[in-house]
Amino acid sequence: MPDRRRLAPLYVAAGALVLTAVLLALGLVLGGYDPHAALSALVRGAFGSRDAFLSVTLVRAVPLILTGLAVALAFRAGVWNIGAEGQLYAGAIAGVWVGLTASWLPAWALLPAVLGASLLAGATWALVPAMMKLKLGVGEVITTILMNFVAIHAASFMVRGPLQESRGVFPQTDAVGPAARLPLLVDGSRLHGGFLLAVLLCLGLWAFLRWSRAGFAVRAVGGSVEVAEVAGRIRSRKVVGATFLASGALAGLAGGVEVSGVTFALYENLSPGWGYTAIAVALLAGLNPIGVLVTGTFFGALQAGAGAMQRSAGVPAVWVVAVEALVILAVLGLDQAWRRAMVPRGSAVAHRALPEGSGPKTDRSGERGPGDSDV
Amino acid sequence: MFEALAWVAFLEASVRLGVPLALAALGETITERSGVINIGLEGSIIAGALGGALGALATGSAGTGILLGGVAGMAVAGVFAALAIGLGTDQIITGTAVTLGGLGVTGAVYQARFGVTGTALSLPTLDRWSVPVLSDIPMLGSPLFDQPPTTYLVYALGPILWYWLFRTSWGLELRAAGEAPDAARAAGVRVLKVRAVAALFGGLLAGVAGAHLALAHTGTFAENMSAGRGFIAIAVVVLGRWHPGWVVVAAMFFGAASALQFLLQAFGLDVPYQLFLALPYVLTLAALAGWVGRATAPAALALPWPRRR
Amino acid sequence: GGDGGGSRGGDDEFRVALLTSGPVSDAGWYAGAYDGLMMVRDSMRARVSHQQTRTPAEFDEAFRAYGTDGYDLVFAHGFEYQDAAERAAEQFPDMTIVVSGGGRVRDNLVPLIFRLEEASYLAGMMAGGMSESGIVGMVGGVEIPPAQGTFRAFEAGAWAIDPDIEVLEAFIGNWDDVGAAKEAAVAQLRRGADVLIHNTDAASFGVFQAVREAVEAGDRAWAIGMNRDQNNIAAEVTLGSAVIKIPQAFLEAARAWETGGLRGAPLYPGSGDGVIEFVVNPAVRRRLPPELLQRLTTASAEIRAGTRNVPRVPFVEGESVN
Amino acid sequence: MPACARLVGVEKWFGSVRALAGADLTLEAGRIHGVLGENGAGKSTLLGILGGLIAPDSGTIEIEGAAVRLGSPGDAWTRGVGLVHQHFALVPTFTVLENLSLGRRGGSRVGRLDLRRVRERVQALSERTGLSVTLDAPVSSLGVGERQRVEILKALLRDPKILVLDEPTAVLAPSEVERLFDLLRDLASSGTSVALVAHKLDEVLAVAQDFTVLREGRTVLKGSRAEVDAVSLTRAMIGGDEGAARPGITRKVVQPVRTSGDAVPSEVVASLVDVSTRDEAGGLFLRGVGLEVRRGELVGIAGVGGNGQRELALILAGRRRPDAGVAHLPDEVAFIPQDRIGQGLIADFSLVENAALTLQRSSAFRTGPILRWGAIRSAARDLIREYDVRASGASVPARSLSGGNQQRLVVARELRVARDLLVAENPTRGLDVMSAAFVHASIRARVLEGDAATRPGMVLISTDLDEILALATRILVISRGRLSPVAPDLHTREGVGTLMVGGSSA
Ligand SMILES: Nc1ncnc2c1ncn2[C@@H]1O[C@H](COP(=O)(O)OP(=O)(O)OP(=O)(O)O)[C@@H](O)[C@H]1O
Ligand SMILES: Nc1ncnc2c1ncn2[C@@H]1O[C@H](COP(=O)(O)OP(=O)(O)OP(=O)(O)O)[C@@H](O)[C@H]1O
Ligand SMILES: [Mg+2]
Ligand SMILES: [Mg+2]
Repeated sequence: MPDRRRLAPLYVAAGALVLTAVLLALGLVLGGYDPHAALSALVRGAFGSRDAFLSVTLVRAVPLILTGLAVALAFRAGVWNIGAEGQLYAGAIAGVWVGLTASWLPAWALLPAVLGASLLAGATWALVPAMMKLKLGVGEVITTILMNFVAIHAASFMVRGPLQESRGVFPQTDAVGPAARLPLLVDGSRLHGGFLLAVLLCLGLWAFLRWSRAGFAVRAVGGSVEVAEVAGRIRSRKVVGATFLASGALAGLAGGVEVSGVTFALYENLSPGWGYTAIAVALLAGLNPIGVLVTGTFFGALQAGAGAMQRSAGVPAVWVVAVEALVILAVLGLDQAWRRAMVPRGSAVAHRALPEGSGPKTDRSGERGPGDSDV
Repeated sequence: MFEALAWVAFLEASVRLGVPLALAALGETITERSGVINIGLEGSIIAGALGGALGALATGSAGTGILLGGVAGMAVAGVFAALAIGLGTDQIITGTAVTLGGLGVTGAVYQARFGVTGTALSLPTLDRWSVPVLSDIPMLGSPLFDQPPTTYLVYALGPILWYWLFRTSWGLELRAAGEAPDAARAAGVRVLKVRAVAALFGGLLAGVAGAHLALAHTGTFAENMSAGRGFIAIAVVVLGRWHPGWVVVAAMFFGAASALQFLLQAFGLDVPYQLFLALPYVLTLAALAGWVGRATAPAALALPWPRRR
Repeated sequence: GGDGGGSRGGDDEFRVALLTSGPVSDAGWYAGAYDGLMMVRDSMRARVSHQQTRTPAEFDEAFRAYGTDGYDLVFAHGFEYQDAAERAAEQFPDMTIVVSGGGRVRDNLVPLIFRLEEASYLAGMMAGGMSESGIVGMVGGVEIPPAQGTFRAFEAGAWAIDPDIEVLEAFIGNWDDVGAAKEAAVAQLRRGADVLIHNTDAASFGVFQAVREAVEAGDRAWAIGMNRDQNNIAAEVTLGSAVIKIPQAFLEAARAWETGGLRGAPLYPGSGDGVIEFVVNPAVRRRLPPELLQRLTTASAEIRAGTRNVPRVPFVEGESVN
Repeated sequence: MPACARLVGVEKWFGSVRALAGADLTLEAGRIHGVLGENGAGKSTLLGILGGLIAPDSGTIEIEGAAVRLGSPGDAWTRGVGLVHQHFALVPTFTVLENLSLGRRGGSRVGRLDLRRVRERVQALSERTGLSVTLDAPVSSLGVGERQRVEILKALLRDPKILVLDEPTAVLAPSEVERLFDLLRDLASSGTSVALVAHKLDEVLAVAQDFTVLREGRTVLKGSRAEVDAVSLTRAMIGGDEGAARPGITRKVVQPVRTSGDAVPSEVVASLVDVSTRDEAGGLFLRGVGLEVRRGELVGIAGVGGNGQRELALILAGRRRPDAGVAHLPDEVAFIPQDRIGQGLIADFSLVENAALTLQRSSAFRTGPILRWGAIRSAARDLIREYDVRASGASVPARSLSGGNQQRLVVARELRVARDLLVAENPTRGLDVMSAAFVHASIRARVLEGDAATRPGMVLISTDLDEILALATRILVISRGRLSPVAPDLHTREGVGTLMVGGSSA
């Protein structure tokens, strides 16, 4: 299963962008589109204005960051949770449900109740594969994927059945009231409090993994269950179970934040597959929560730019999907190629230049933080 | 009489829905046995569907279309293999990206060829072959033995791949690459080559599965017509415990669960249809809980190799 | 800038946008909208833009982008846009939003309700008249109000011919899975249905294929097309198509905008406007009983005259139904 | 005699670690060549290069006079080089027979797998060499000794002209070692060239005719049996003055040996009462084992491998519950496992983090739920310095250390936290002489010396009889899952050895 990855160095990212741009321009020319218009729309759509950045890029980044965190946390413990998508839907369903039915709560309590419900629902959705893993030994990769399909159909059932809007016409719920909505962070933009929450969670999770004993246990179990148990006296099943649920809760929160910050109601197709993109977000971030903030924003920008590319350069949506794939593959490929170039078979010359006994490049003992692994 | 008809209808539908899954899952079984999980299967399936459609249109022959579909699926798997096996990138994320890319690129090619607003494409379809004696068996005959040739490909591949995996030196090397690549290499197995071949083979069969959808099942191509079958095929591999024989059975089981959903709707059960749609997934989960138990995946599955230092 | 409909924003250019939540390559519902956009571009020299959105979150974003860019008219081609459209209509009073199948009205927010039921009703009559088994079937993609609306009308039409006819209904859960559409159709055929109508958009081919194969196998079966004129897909087995001329409806809406007539009230294009039509397949016309065709013609005239009631789903808030 | 294989000026870098810095090795036909060196000297790397497993950065390889490039193990085999790995290269889920069939060149590679033919060949070979294995058992169910035999058979099956064995004796019982050496002498006399790595000098001296000593990736000594002796070899390995300057070794090795049972019985820190365990098939592993460990005593458990040692160790370490009987264990058990990477260290974790694995258990290294990384890091640095763990920094991942240094880290860490009970299973397996002596001295210092109230009790489970005799204050023998005490007057090689191979206890 995936190895931990360090944050790709800047020039890998830059190289990947250049490579993608070149390949994309080639493709666009072949498809008969204007590459210059398309690429500049891509950039402008993501970063072209304050509003583009705040209201589009960052708003799109929020669910990616939250699900990315969910995936990163799980993968850190060696739990291959591919089910963020389903957990997100579960969280969205629960969030809307509470937002609509618990409106008798005092205003200050409603929003926390909504988000709390989405956390809980995400964790509950993760409970099934977690139990199957721990009690029955069924691998979670498949069960979480299956749970995704079930959740999507469950949402589709909810908006036609128990939670359908009061008029009973459209397959959607009523909108939750203002007290159940996340406040806007910047007036006049669409940027909502969910972004702040996501940033805080990134920092929190980073600190948790880096500083806390429980976070260390998570990493140790991810490193080797056997060693964690023998040397660390860590109860790995507990750690795995708790991490699985926490990961589900984070993904569920992504759903809750989306409905209370952006859509205010539950719809079908709430997510375009954020839970899957989250895997790329997490892995390209080297499973580092701070990195997730960066890669999540990057993918948010990419999707924002892609929308603008459709609108102002007339590039069809299918191209946009292809672009996303291309970027991921280019980053992955270059990252890996770069690693290989750094540690080549015939690297003797480069290394011989080092004075005898001098520390190797990987030795960062002096400047690294506590725990000195790339938390 | 009526019940018998329903039963035959159910069996037929199960086989029809199971065959593309079985094809893709058999290929993925070989890929996973070599230690590689290719989540990009969906990309190979949709590419196979488009490749098959274009091939059949160009040559007027559905058979050629199936072959070209296989080649298209293999090409997509080739991109996956170049990155995930050649460069050693993470398999899950590479596969996810390849799925996206497959869906995007087929869409773009389709629109380039048939116009932005698409067309209701009518393709030549594979003829059914009726197996002489077998197709006359009451109840079972026509559902199982009066089918397009791709169905018989599944029947044949089950035992052939079983033999190949467990009774040949190639199979032994392939499984060794998936269980303990270091040991396999020490024994002289060219692990990367074996894995690349296995991934390409998986892509080939996924491509054939897609071409079957277009040329044997529906007679048309539509964007996204693979509709998640790649992911289902991966679940089918687990359900079939990485064993070609059981994988075919598991694919048919999933086909049956889907068929049930349409039959129940046709018989007018007044239950929300989303519950029917979720049925195959819930049944698969139940089956995994009940029967797969601790059946273990190939030990080196999804681990990049050689290990990065 | 002007005050809503009727005046072109910023410069003198007429800017029109289209939002779809599915691919316009579906040769159906979305393709029709795209053709409409192209027609508006060509006939009114408008500058046009299209975005395919995937999620509700993108709806707001797209409206905002068009609002900020000074677009005059946005066609949001699906009921799912209505909540976001309402927010955008408030925020951008100079932009007029037309929501296909939408439910809410404002000055610059106009639901565009296609009376496809009128044609589906005729399709139902055709089905009821042609069925020998007494069973007809409907295969839907996703269970959304427009699909329900057409199915209810189809039922009513069939029952108008034969009150005992049994009507099957199935949904496949998406708009793309041709294989699933085919299996749903096969299941209904097996169940005894001999006339099938669909509302599955891009996946509809599966329904035609199922009917074609049944006929090739010696059974008696017919298909009826929907949204577009699909009589050519499987000409030998298709009775007719319930057609929406989306491009024409769009063009008329755009013209109405130009004259300031597109404000504060829903549009209900129907068979009276020539936007909705049940097109009998000319290839099979001579095989159809003349008296059935006669009944269809009469019913069509009654519907247009408003003397025959066709069931409707009440899309628009406050709308009363029959 | 012509050189059968010659490696000249071989260099190899692993990242920024230079494993080989221009090493030479010349193997001659019909002779046994001992390759010696401390842990991490580069022996496995050099032999891995000859076996086609590792690609050198520079240097030349000649086989029978011709310069060759060995791109893969397959290449090496076609040139007649058979490599027996230090870390077993077997597929655990395959049967022994399947492992032996894997990747075999010749007729049956493509197409049908002719297991019957392989079976016949293996049986013939087993008979000829005296190496017996159960062909139909999965390798995962085998003990290390049998795995080693499988590895040797795997190499012999291909009729190598050059047979390379990397530490084959580390897991064999003394009698098995003897049998292996007989086999090697046979092979040599029929013209095969043999290269052998072993850490026990007396073993190598007993069987080898030529010698090469590696130190820090360089060949520092070559010679035939007549030209070298134990002293010159040891000096070459350690590197004369340089070795003496190394802190950990000289200081501790000269510590006085042996204390013996105190008069006053100290407190019992752990006890097993009538403990039994079962394997999956329901057969008994441990049968009614009883054991009491007191503070400050060092209980040695001797036995031929595969007699239940692993289960006993797991129970004492608190990793496995007995199926019957009771185990009374203290809260804190320090455990030095036999399998360093599998059970002792997390390969991807840095040295500091690996140290933290046990340190975090102690409240001194945390404030509430927060780990005190500052304290942990300085404690880890102290351990690394004190136990002379040779690494290019405290932040490098454990996987980059040589086996010996990995073992030092585990020992250092566990001794640091051993308060009540310390359990060790073959703690010096695969260690060079100096490292082994160092580990022994460290254990002795912690368990047998100093303030009686703070010393832990220790259970030392070892297949190395010399190790038990050198350290234990009390000895028990484990045989077929039963523990039997050895009377103090039988604390000799012969006395314990007889009991080990199944003689009745006194
Ligand atoms: N795969 C590897 N990655 C990084 N460093 C390595 C690797 N293999 C060996 N080394 C380093 O190369 C050096 C030589 O290792 P090698 O295994 O050849 O030693 P050795 O003489 O066999 O030691 P031992 O007696 O412990 O087996 C050591 O410093 C070791 O840490
Ligand atoms: N070449 C050989 N042929 C036949 N018997 C042998 C051979 N070598 C060892 N034996 C004997 O076979 C018996 C079982 O050995 P086995 O290999 O199962 O134990 P082991 O490998 O030492 O166990 P473990 O790995 O758990 O320590 C022992 O008594 C051993 O002495
Ligand atoms: Mg070694
Ligand atoms: Mg070693």
